[in-house]
Amino acid sequence: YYDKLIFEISKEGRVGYTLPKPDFGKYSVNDLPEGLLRQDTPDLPEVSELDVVRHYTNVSNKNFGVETGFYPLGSCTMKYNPKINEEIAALPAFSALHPMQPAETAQGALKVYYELARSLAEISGLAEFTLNPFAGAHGELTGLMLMRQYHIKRGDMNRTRVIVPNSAHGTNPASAAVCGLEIVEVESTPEGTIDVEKLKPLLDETIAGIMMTNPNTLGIFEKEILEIASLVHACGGLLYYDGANLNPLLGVCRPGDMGFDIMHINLHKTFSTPHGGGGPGSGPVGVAAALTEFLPNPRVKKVEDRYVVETGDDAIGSVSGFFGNFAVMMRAYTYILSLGKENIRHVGSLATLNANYVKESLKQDYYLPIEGVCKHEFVFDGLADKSTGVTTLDVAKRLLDYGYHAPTIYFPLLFHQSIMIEPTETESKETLDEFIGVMKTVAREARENPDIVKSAPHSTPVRRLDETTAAKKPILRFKDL
Amino acid sequence: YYDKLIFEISKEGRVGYTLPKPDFGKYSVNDLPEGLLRQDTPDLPEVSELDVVRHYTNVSNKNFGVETGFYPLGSCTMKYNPKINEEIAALPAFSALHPMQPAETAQGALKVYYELARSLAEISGLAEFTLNPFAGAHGELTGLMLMRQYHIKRGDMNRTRVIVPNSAHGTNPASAAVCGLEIVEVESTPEGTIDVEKLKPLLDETIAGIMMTNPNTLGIFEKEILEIASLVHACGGLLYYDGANLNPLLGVCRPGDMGFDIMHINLHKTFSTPHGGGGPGSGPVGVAAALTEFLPNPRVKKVEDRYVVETGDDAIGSVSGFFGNFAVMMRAYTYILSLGKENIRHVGSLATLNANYVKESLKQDYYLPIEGVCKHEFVFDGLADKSTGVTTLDVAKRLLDYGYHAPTIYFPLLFHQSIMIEPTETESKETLDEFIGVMKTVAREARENPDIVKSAPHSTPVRRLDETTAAKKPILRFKDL
Amino acid sequence: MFKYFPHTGADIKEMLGRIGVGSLDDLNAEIPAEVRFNKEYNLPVSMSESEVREYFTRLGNENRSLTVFAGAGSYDHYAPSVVSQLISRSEFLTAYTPYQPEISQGTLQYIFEFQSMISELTGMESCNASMYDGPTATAEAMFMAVSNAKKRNKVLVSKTVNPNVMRVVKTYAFFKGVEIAEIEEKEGVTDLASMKELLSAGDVAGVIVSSPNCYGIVEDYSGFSEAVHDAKALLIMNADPSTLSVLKTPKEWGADIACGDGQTLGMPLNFGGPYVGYLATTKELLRKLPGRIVGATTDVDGKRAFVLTLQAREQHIRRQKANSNICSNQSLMALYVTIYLALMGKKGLREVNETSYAGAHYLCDELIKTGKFSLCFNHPFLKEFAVKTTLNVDKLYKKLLDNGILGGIPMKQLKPGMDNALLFCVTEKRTRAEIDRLVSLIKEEA
Amino acid sequence: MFKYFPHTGADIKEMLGRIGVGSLDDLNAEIPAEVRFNKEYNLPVSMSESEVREYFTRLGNENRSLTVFAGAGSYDHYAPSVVSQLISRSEFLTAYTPYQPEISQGTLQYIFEFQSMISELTGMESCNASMYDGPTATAEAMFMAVSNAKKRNKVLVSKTVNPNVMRVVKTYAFFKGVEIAEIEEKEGVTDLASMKELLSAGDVAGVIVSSPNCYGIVEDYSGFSEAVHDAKALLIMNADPSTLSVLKTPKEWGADIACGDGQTLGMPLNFGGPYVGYLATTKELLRKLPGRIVGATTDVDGKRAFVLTLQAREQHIRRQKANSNICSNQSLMALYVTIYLALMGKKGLREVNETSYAGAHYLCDELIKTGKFSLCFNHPFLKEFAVKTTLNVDKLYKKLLDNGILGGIPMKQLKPGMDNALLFCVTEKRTRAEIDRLVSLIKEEA
Repeated sequence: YYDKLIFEISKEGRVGYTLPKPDFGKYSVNDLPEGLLRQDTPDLPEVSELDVVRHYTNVSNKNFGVETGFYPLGSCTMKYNPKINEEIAALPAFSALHPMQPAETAQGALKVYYELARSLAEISGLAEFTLNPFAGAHGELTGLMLMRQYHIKRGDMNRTRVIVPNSAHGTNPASAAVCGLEIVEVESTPEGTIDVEKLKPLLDETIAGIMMTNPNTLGIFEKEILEIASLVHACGGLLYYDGANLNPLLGVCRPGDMGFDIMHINLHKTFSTPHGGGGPGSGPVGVAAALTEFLPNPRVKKVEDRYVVETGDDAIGSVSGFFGNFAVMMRAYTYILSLGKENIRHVGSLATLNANYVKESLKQDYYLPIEGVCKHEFVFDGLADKSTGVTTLDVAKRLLDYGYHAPTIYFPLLFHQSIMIEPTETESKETLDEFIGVMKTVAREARENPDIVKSAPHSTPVRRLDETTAAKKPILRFKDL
Repeated sequence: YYDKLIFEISKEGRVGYTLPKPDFGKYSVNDLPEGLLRQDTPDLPEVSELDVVRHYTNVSNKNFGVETGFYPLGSCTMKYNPKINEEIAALPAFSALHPMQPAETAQGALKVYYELARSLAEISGLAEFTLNPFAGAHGELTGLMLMRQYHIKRGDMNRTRVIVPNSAHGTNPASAAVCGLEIVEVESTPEGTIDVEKLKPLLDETIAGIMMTNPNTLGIFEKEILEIASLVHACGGLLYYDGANLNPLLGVCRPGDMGFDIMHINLHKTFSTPHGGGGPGSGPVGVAAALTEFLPNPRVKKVEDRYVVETGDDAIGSVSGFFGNFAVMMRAYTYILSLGKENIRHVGSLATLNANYVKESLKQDYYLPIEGVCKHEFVFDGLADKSTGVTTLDVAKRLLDYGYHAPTIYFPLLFHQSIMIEPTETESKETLDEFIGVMKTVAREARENPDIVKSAPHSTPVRRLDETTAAKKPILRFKDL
Repeated sequence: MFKYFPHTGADIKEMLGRIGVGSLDDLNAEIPAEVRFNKEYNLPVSMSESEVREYFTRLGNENRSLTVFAGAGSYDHYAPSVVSQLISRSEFLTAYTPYQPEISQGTLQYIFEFQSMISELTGMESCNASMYDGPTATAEAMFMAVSNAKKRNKVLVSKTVNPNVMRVVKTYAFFKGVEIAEIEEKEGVTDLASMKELLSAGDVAGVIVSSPNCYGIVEDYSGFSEAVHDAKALLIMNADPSTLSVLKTPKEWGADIACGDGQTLGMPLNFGGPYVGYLATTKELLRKLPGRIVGATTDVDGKRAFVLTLQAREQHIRRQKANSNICSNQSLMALYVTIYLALMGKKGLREVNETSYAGAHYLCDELIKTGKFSLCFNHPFLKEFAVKTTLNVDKLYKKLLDNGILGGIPMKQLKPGMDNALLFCVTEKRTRAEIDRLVSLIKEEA
Repeated sequence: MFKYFPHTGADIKEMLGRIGVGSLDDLNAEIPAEVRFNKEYNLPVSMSESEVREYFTRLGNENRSLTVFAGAGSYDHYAPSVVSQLISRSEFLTAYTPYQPEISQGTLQYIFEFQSMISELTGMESCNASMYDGPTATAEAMFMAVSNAKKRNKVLVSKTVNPNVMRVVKTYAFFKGVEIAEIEEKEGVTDLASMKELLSAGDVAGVIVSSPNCYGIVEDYSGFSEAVHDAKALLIMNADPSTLSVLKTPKEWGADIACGDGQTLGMPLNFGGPYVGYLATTKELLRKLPGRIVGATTDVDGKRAFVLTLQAREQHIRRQKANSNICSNQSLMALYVTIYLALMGKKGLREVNETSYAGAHYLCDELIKTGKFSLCFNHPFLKEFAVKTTLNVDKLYKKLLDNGILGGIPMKQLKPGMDNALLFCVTEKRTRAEIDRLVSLIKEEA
């Protein structure tokens, strides 16, 4: 077990770099006024190149990734991240471009931006996209800004409340708050979908809109979406679609066709770009025709056969320094071109097939609170056998011992022991069968040998952590260790 | 522990590729005469791209490499393989070149070949190099062909015997045999170097030359090299230098200056290209001025400012389809340019420093048969304490448990329990100190708890193997499992 | 099937059987027919891998590779080969946010190292796991100040802050209801008197300044923190972290929050992204810090380990009152920074600045020697500087582009009205020969 | 110090102290002064990493990227992105020969898979861990035949074998004292009668033929193995392994040894290398097989595992009588083949041949339609074919090059005397548009 920090292998005088020798004569940074100069030297590591390479190789081996094994993490769409995407994104003809170089010297890159935006518009049934937002939550924030801007520009200043289902992703209310919106929760039916009757009384002239995802966080399709849309629109509000759950809809239906006005897409979910341990992602935002003038700056447009960069006066402003996470877009567009229209149409159904297969295979062993066909993911409420004292956390940790990443746990909050599973379409029946087998084994262990589950994991690089002390006495840097 | 073969995850109908759709109409390979077509279908795997990626990722994790940890493998010069080398070698401007494209369309590549050859000539003190041989052993064979050709072209047809020290690398006699030469062994002194007095009587008009490495396989510098050279030359023979041990000489001395006429260099040792689990390597061969006309075809020459490809009539012929392992040359030349003349000169001394440091630190615990300063490597003859029953093999296997690759064992054959250690110059004192510590621990275990050493390794992906059955009942393919 | 779909016909049949539906289509039976998408997508047909390569190679040929003398927020520093090769290890690349710390120590450890390194550079005690980019990190810093101030929600921003940062800050502020007031600049630097006047109203939560500023000037912020703190506001400094190996740190200037973009720590230009924001603060403000934070702890066996910590802050427990909705970081780019700083170390990062400084000052002197250029403002700079010229700026810019050179950037693109100025940047990658060529091209116009 | 040398001044001092010498120089005290190299190497000074990149980028610009219609031993097949990215995992890339099987199961397992796949393609039971390239693998096959025959040391090689292979075989043969005789060709194929006549002397150890041959022709080897075996010789077939998913295998033709180059299994052109040779044979000849061989076994716990086996063959125990000095393989390139074949599978490799076949025949027909071309020999071909033309071959070749197209190769480069012929190759990567452009350029000359 490799347990060193890079600082712990540092030694004075060692170097890991080469730099060009300056060739400019007399200049020295010490000619700057003394008062502008740093007084001490930052304590950065001093290591050789091999030290660095071996260190981070060994550090990487303490991680689990999609290429290590199955990652059934609900709501995260951990599908395969194709290698060709990486190759294309690394092309120096794109990666060496300066964001301020004139459009006429970056036509290839601007075309990628433009064509990807057009492709997303086609897939989502919306009019136009900005690719500038950096992540899903950032897309949400941008989308809500667009929602507010729409009302503001119409002089409809009192619409500062946004409806969010109580099953919503945690970021939804946070995004609304950051955008200066007040949250109104709408309750779910016992089937987990929005209760239309409870929605109706909430709809008034203070409502900016509603944030939804469909299928919702339980993996259930909101069948009454058209009625919801017409109700919200009738009251003057807009519909925001949280694209975190877009994957099952590919080839099946389009948010725009359901009446959604604004949506974000997580390129790192539906469009196969890697999650990178938490980022960089990319959260393009699409809007219906009535909102296109509000999209953030800069924007990429096509004028005849050329691509240009524009700014719009009615734009919400800017949400990013430049064009967003461009290299992530390169990957997503590679994915779309690789699949093409004839394969993209299968993504949704196959993701749904995999989810239902796992659900049906495990519902004797784990408690399924909502019956019926799910979409790309579903939720168990812990073990079916409630007598064992084994919690969802225990099950999750035990799965690590068997070489799986754990599903999402304790979300959605609707159930106490939520286990949310999303297999994605890139996993084979064999992988699912093995996972199902292990889930059943864990359920049996919970009955027969609960201690081994409760004290799991046993074979991971480290075991359960003391999170309380970490939060009580935070140590956030090497110096404080 | 991942134990599947790719064939074991195959399933009929699954695919892992995309290919362009043909657009040529009526043609089908089945139009070939029936008698030319294969009757069955080869049983290749049918797997998805993710299957492939996950499979080989998991397979890779059963391996140990230089970037995993310390690799003190004597005679193999397992130095750091710089990342920039890989980046440069992958440049499409080089990797997409067809070997038969005209020289005027491949000037950049030919320049790399030419400049690398010139650099090697400078470093070795010889006149000219061919880079065509694919590996060290291949270079040896090529070098011996050059030796024979030299005599043949002089009409000196009886020189068919070559002298090899009894401490030589195993390939030396094999290469000689394949080149149609008869081997004459010359004995070593107790200090492990060639016994000049025993050499003298062997030198007659049947001698084509002598194959040596200096420092020799014990890491000892052959101090009498100038006398040996003059004796061999006086009898009409040539001196062949086995470049496997070139590393300690960088910045210290040059084979050409010692009187060697022919040598090979292992680019994957001295010049930092990766070993790749056994290849591809590269084994350039250099010669003194009198032998340049015999170098194999094709040859790369500079004519004014242009690079041309030539063939020579007196050449030994061809030892490769094209220019050898060109992509390996790209790496080696990157290494030379990165170091530059001011750093290359330190390689040898630092490699020697590391070897002597380990040797001096361990000679109480392991039996050092030859005292004194070594060069880049040295040999222990097993544990100092001969009473434990713990063999060199046991020590080697126990090191695996501690996260090290084992040293070379049971070579050279001069000692019964040889442990041959070569740290290389890219390892830090800390790494050496940790290794020294573990070697001492193993020596202590051998005394105090020999069984744990004798039954090692314990923590590796698999443990000691049944090699006897493997050889007796060979199973060489999946079908025979 | 397709290479990314492992389903054989037999698989699908068997799986549908277990589910108890007849066809793939039946899996979507509950979706109203009115919203079913029954058409073909208007998208290209599938390209095989070699066609994809061909396509992007062709597109790449429509971009021009330029020698970069431009900065303005994106800097052409050296990006080591080691970094890109290590971050492509799938254990880093294809992992999710480290929710399961037992199998995510790789990610957690490097974030801990990242936080430590940013702390060293900024002088701050507390640093988070990274932000999207410099501009959004600055906007988040603004929210921290407002949250800290409770009732006051005005934030001052110096006019010398990079306009790209300014735009994002203003956008965020507008929707959250934060009031922005701009501090005047005087001769290219923030006007202390203007700031003091704005502060005097007593309604200011925070003040944002930058180092180096949008002209490349290394401003002297003496007296700033005292004035800001006297007004019970926080000082936020957007600083280029690469320069902090030589320049006075935000901590030394008395800032409460340091933020900025880590792109200068060896990241490719990437046409603007991904980059990485950083956000660091004092011990006191730790619990105001948004985003992910990694802390050290131990496991049940007492082994040192790392974990996401301080998650119980407002965006989680009081999410409807959240000051930030950020729920991921720019993790892989933080790894980029970490490996870069490990390689460069104490000595290398200083050398980067030494060489950039020398190159920039050499270029500046050569330009001035032509007699057609002068510095816009007479203040010290490091690697970037703005010059006025008597030459036609547009023609010059175009001429350099035609010769494969990007920059200086016409200053009017950043600061409308500055029609006769160019912003040049010289990093350690620019050679003497490249600079001399630039100068000689300019001389042709002079 | 330098980035690849971790020695600090303090380290060196301390280490010298333990060794008991005063200076680094003293470590070389035993080396005679006459041979000490006390000068500076006549080499360039150290380039920093960004200078190295710059240098090779500039050199790369002196190469021309061409659309490849050339084969002749190197084929421009599709090389999947997965392969190059997986082989760059350092656990594969930086490992040595798997001498310590307990920590080398990665290498050993993929070689076992490689052997299994080559066995499937060739039909042979025994395959080694790979050779340097196709030509040297063929030379090693020749030595196997001679060794097997004991006293006879003549080997016949068909004149239709690729001259690059022929040259290496002859070089190896000359120095080892093996006599080579060439079998005449007749209308582009090996003349059975000529072979029989040469065999009749009773002194032949082996016969080497190829498929497809140097003109791209798929020869009909009916009757060959019978004749060769009647003469107690071995039949060696150099076969392009990519074609073996559709063409009759060496085993089906009755060959005793199959050999060739694996470059066609998705390897980049690499300016000629590294490629990978393969060598496979019957069960009976297994112990004559040179090079590394991996076999399956179990460990002490009964786990399945793989190991280098049959090492106790002549080059180890009777090394002075060795028939081969090969002591490594082309391991990483064998991994390349293995991953390629895993991706392509049963169906993909056939598709490669279907598409190449269609493209090649389409091109051939279009050329013939111009009225200026005809096939050199009227025999079936797969992806490569030789045509005679009434046009000026050199001018045509040059014109195509000027238009970014390589090939067809002037046949005289391979077969002196064939002045008016070109050898074209079409792989699955060549599009209809590319072929049509080639044809239209040629039509301009016609």
